[in-house]
Amino acid sequence: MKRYSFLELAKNAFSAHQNWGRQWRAPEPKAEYDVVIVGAGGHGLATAYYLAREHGIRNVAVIEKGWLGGGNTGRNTTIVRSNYLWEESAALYNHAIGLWQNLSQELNYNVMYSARGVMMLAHTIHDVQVSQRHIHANRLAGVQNEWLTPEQARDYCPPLNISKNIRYPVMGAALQRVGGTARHDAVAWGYARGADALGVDIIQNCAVTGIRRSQDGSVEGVETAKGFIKAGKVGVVAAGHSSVVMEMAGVRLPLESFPLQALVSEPVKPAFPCVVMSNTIHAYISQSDKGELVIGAGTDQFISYSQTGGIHISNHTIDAICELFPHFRRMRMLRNWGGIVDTTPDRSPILSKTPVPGLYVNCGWGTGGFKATPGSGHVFAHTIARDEPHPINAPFTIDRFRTGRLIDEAAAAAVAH
Amino acid sequence: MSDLPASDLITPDAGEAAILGLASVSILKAAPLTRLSFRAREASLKKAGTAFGVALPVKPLTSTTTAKRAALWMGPDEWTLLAPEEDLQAVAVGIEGKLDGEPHALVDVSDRSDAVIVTGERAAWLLNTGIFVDFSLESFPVGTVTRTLFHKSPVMIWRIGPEAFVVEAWGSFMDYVAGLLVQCAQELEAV
Amino acid sequence: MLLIYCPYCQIERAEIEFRCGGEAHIARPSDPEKATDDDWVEFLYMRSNTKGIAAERWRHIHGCGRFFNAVRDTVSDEFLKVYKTGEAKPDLEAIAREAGK
Amino acid sequence: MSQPFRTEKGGRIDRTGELTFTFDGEEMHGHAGDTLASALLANGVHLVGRSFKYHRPRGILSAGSEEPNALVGVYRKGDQTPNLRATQVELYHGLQAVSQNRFPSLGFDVGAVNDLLSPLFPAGFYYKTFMWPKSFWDRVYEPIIRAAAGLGKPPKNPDHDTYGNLYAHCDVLVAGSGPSGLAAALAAAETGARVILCDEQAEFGGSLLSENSATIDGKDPAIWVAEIVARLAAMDNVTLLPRTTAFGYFAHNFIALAERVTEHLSDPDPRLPRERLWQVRAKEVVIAAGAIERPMVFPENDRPGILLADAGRTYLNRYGVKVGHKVLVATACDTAWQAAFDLADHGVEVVAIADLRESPPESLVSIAAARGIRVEAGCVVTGTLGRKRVRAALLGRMMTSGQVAAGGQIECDALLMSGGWTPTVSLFSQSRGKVVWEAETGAFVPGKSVQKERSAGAANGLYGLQASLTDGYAAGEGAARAATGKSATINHSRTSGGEAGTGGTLGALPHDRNASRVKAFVDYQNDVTAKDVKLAVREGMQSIEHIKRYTTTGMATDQGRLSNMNALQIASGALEKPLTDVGLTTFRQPFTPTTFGLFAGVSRGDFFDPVRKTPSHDWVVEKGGLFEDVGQWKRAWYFPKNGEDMHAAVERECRTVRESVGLFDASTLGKIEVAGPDAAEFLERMYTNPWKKLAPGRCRYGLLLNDAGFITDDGVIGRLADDRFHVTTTTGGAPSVFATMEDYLQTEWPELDVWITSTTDQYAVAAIQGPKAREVIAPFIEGIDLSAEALPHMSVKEAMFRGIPCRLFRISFTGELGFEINVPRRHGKMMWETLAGEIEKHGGTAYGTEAMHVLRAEKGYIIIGQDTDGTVTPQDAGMSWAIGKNKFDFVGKRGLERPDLKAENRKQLVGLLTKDPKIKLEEGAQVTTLENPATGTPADGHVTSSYYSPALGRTIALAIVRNGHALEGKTLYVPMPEGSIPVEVTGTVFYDKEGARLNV
Repeated sequence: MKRYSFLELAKNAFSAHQNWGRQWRAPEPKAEYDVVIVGAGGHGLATAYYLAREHGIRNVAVIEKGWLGGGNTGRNTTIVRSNYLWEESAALYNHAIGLWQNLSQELNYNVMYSARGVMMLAHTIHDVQVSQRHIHANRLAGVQNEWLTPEQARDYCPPLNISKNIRYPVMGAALQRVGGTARHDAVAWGYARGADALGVDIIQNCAVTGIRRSQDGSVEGVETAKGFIKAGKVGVVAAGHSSVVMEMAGVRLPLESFPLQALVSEPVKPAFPCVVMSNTIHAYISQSDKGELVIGAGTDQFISYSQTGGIHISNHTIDAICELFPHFRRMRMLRNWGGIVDTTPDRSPILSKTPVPGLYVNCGWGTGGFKATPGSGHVFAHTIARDEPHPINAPFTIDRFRTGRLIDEAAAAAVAH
Repeated sequence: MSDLPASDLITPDAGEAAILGLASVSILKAAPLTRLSFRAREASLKKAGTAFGVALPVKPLTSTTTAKRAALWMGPDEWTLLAPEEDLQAVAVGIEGKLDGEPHALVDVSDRSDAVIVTGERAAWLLNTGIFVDFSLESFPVGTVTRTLFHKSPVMIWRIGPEAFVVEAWGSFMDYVAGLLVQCAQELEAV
Repeated sequence: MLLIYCPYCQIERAEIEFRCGGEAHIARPSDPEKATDDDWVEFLYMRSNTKGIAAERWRHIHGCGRFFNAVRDTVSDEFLKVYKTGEAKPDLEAIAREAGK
Repeated sequence: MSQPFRTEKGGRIDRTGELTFTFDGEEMHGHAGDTLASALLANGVHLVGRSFKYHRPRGILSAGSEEPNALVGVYRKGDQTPNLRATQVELYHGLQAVSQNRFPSLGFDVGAVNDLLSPLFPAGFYYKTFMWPKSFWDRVYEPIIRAAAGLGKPPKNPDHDTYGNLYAHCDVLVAGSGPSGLAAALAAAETGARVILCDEQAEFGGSLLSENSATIDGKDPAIWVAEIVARLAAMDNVTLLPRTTAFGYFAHNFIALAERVTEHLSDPDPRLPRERLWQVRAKEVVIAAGAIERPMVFPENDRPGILLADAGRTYLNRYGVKVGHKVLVATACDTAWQAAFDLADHGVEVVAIADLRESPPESLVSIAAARGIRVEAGCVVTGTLGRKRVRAALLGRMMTSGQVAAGGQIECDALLMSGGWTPTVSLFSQSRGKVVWEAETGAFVPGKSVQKERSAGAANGLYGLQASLTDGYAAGEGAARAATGKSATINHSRTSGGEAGTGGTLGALPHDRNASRVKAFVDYQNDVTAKDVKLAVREGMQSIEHIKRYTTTGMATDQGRLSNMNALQIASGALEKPLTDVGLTTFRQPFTPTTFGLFAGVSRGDFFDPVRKTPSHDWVVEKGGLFEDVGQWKRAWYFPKNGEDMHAAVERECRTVRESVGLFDASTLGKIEVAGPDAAEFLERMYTNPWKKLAPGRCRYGLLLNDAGFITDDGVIGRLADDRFHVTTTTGGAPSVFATMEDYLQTEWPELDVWITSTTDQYAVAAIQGPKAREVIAPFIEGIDLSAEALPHMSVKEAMFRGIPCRLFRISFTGELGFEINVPRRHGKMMWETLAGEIEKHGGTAYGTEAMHVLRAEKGYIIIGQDTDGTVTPQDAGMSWAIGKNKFDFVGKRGLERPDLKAENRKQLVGLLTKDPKIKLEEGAQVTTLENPATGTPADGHVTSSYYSPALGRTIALAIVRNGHALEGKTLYVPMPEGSIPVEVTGTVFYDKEGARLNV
């Protein structure tokens, strides 16, 4: 792999950039691999990268139905944070934060991880209680998170309207300074380039059509548009399509796939310094390096694989954004798109072995998978390589839904009184 | 108010000033009313209608009225029964007596909702600023009644004339509904 | 915003009047004593999450208030059939064939 | 003369008066009917902005909404809007516009240094550098990149304008009012179908407004337009919406339109909304969005003064503006020739027509000859000169080898170009339709319809006036028939002239320049060149989506309408794959950038979400009480008196309740009337508790779980009669409890003869709590005996309150003697004021939710959502007593039997007392067994409620603690940044453990 640097860029300028090599190959699949990863999104590519790099398993293929990074990796609002409530979650996302810090250098690819801070607003007394609980729990777990008064929140994010006269005034905020954003495409491309350089075959435009199991029930390989590919271990990292792929192996999952929308404004000069989220009035927003306000909307209420959503969902998000940032009301939406988010009942992911020997699944990230990309790939690679979970992902089993040992990030925000 | 149907039931609240009074649309607060939610299975409908004084409609989204009674179809086993304010006890006792022993539920919801009367040539337009229902007379003839949403508030709409609608909302939502109707009508005054 | 036919109101209305109730025909085990943990997780959480033709529950919450079932193609979001609660689960494969899916 | 490039006559502008406007502070003049772009051009201004990345000077390119360069900021009465297309901004008197993305000025922009350094900034350069030192990315590099990026400046002040909304239904929606759109609208309208016709422009007519070389029914096209529009306007079944963009095509034929209501007015009535969102459900849609012209990709194709040929013609014919005095027309197709002819006819010197084709049609060549226009066939533009305005073009001769030979330089002050036409398939694509490649015209055209829509005219790949009209009539008739079953016969207009042209080119044009030195732009706004696209392919980007994301081509504000086809062709060449194998990007809504305010609509301030108030609201305001938001409700929070702070007010309220009496508004609690013969059976199945043996007139606390076994709600339930219960729920939980009950009732137990009715808003509820509660209510209650014997704790009776029927509950959420009176809502105010007056006599007080929380915590009563969080079982909460032991089933029963819910070591609700009675724990603080746990030690629980208790004269807390029930009397710790706080685990009831105060 030719290393990237400013010097290299300058050198190539003299040759009119004619000599840059491919960032990854376009190989034909081999007949057999040690591990096949289904899905070349950020998580799948990261899994392949860490399999090769940390576990020396280089005979790996990543099979992708479309183009790499084209699913939720390329459609999300790129927020990175780890201030989750339960210690299991905080450990997982914080593991990712640790990897984010050095990811550009590790991959020699600028993923533009920008720790500009993620601020989560509280609008009611109940919100304040929930935020404080997160902050205390995070402190004990070693996860950075702090409380801001409304004035401190406004100082951190000057466009924020902290007037007491709005419908749901801002009563404070939880700020995670190491939270921020990263460039989503670069994450997929950086991992793809890194994995490819370590010998991983990334096979795009090749749908998996079946998972073949042997007499004893264990995995033998995958049927694909390009024929059967043998592999003793198969890791499914198919996001919104996880249920569809796992059904090929007869494994049922507690998942529902919903359309999730996001949108960007036209680009403007720097107007927004951080990431702001409000769970109560349903909005999150940041500004990209290009100048677009990047806004996450909600999910539609029904299962859909259409990758589009209803306008009432974005209306609802934009009215919240305009209420919190009233001078953005005259700005304009440039582009609105949808992804398919696979959602579990407890809003925590599944990173687990399955009842089928040799079959592993990484799914259920709901609306929040991007932030976990490096950590998820890292522990999932461990799970596949050792056939046992890394301590960090050990709680994220499928079986927790049977036993009731949920990691319920949704319930923790429940409101009533 | 000349285009209101001849019904003593829905009348503007005499003590209240008009909420809105434009040439093209006006909004008046309706006077209090007896409202009963009636739930029962099909077998009991006839009796209930007899006791109430007007047959309960079985065709979806329709209403039946007499001068002092109205029965509004709300769902396949749900009707809202309207009567003058002072008839609450009489109506309740009448129906309960007639249906003694037959499964049903009769609940006084007279005070759950407030109603306004929206009339005028732009009445349907005004409702469409917040309601996603086709109010053309072909799709929504006089007498049609439905629950729906007005912006973010549940409402009930009952068309009592070609250009006259009763808009009901739960009491705690009425400030929102009436306030928004007035705000949305503002542009009709613009030059 | 979908357009949904309510079989009770017998009219099409905008999706905002409705709440989706998830996959249809998942019966709650009638005898809790006899239900195993596996039965219960199936009832509570396990979902087909079908890509294609699927039956789901809707409630006309801001209309007549009734629950009903609908068959929808989750790829195109097209509704192929709507029926009342209590009616048997239709033959989804036949519906798919008929719709040319 | 103030408008040196204005023609003598012609155009659709109103020459009777002048409008004054400013651009970058300079005063200029134009006419009504102008756009800002046409007015600027009339004043000879081409340079209007700087490009995104290289800050190159840029001029007006187009005359439509696809404009990539002429993005300006417009100021109006303190409101500022960035990034408006000058081609869409209608001129009004006093318009103030500024250019963007330049510093310090448009003429001299320091950012232009980027252009010189551009060899260092190829596509994707930022992925390859800015990584060292590590800490520099967000501190140094990123801020510099961010400051350089972006287009206009964001608005600085809150928006003063309002935005409207209208839901509409129609049989046929026609988007676009060019020849095919007008024909479709007319054909559909004549059947009686309800038709909505919208067009993004101020005037209907589309291309017909600048067409002067053809006639329709022997008339000037613009006159024909006026007649058709007048006919449509006279029909009741037609809604005409000019200045209205169909920007989104959603599922089930839902179309979103953006109507610009006041933006074109100099001084709009403030009661008018600035814009209106139309949310339309159309039975059928006709997409008549036309086609747009494609730029040619040659070196330096971006200089001010270089425009699309059809734009040049539009400015001339529609706006009476000449784009220059010496114009070069470069083309690969026939249509641009007409622009040259029209210009020549207005006395503009057309220096040459350079046609890429070896043999352009003879008919055109002879017309050019007749006008004395030099024609260069087989000729390509290989570069341009001039910085802020084009001053000359380099021509090249196409050789049979495919090479290009230098063909000299030609002076010009404007260059019109045409690479051919691209049908506007954005809406079709949004409708989820797939386009198909039509080799004959070299364009993607709409394929099979997925929704109920049809494209017509140029949007359908059909060119030529007659063809467009015919297609439009057919589309309109077909749509009306499909929507309504009705049809009508109308006369179809006949055209003369306006035939479809031939020709067109895709991709980068060949040239004889040093490829590494020149820039030929594909995406103007994002500064993407042909080289960038090739570089992306070289680096392994194979999918068009990768190329788009890597180079950002097609990601500008026109969503690639101008650039996609050229980029695709260049990628196709580089990949050595057919164009159709490279893939297509998807068009997203909105079609053109759409104001956020439009989406937000009326949802602002108090209308952001309904503000639900109780009948005591005005009284609370009057008394200076504060409110808290609980769900949509405003609940009285506390009532400070005489400058009290919250702590003092709450302490006083609590003391007063315990010592004499307090008045509390409980109206917001959810209320559900459960009625029918199976009412008790239904509650038996819903709630954990047994109900069948509860006597009428008595109440019981009910606990509601979900089927997973976790607590979701609670409330007191009173039995009014054998077949009637009055159920209360939490305030926030009311809607979901009702929905859950309906779900089980309708879908699991439809055989039960029971119905539920929400009565939350039917009753206003006043809670009177405290030793003197009975004395307070006694004067007003008629018809029942209030004594402890006749009305014990946990009972309910129907009574009269000052002549009004009420439901009187004897219940308590404070641990004191308490009553809750339910009266019909309209009497709530009277009840509240009566009682508020009465408690004064007894030294009582009104109290709010904060005091209520303290009082209930002293008694260990839980608050759902605060002391529980969706992971707590009844056993965890110490409420096993609430579970009916002999019940066959209830919601949650089986869930509770699951392994983890029965496991040891669950977290359980306990009381905590700090060793130091003055320290109040923070709610949410963690609880540990270790005094100084190392970072990363899992917590053993957390504090759920924590208050200063006036009754105990010390602080108290509730907490969820692992194995808490077994730890009573043990010491635990609450680690805080300042140090660990030791606490003792206690029971959850702190005050009046025997409950003596309740039963008086």
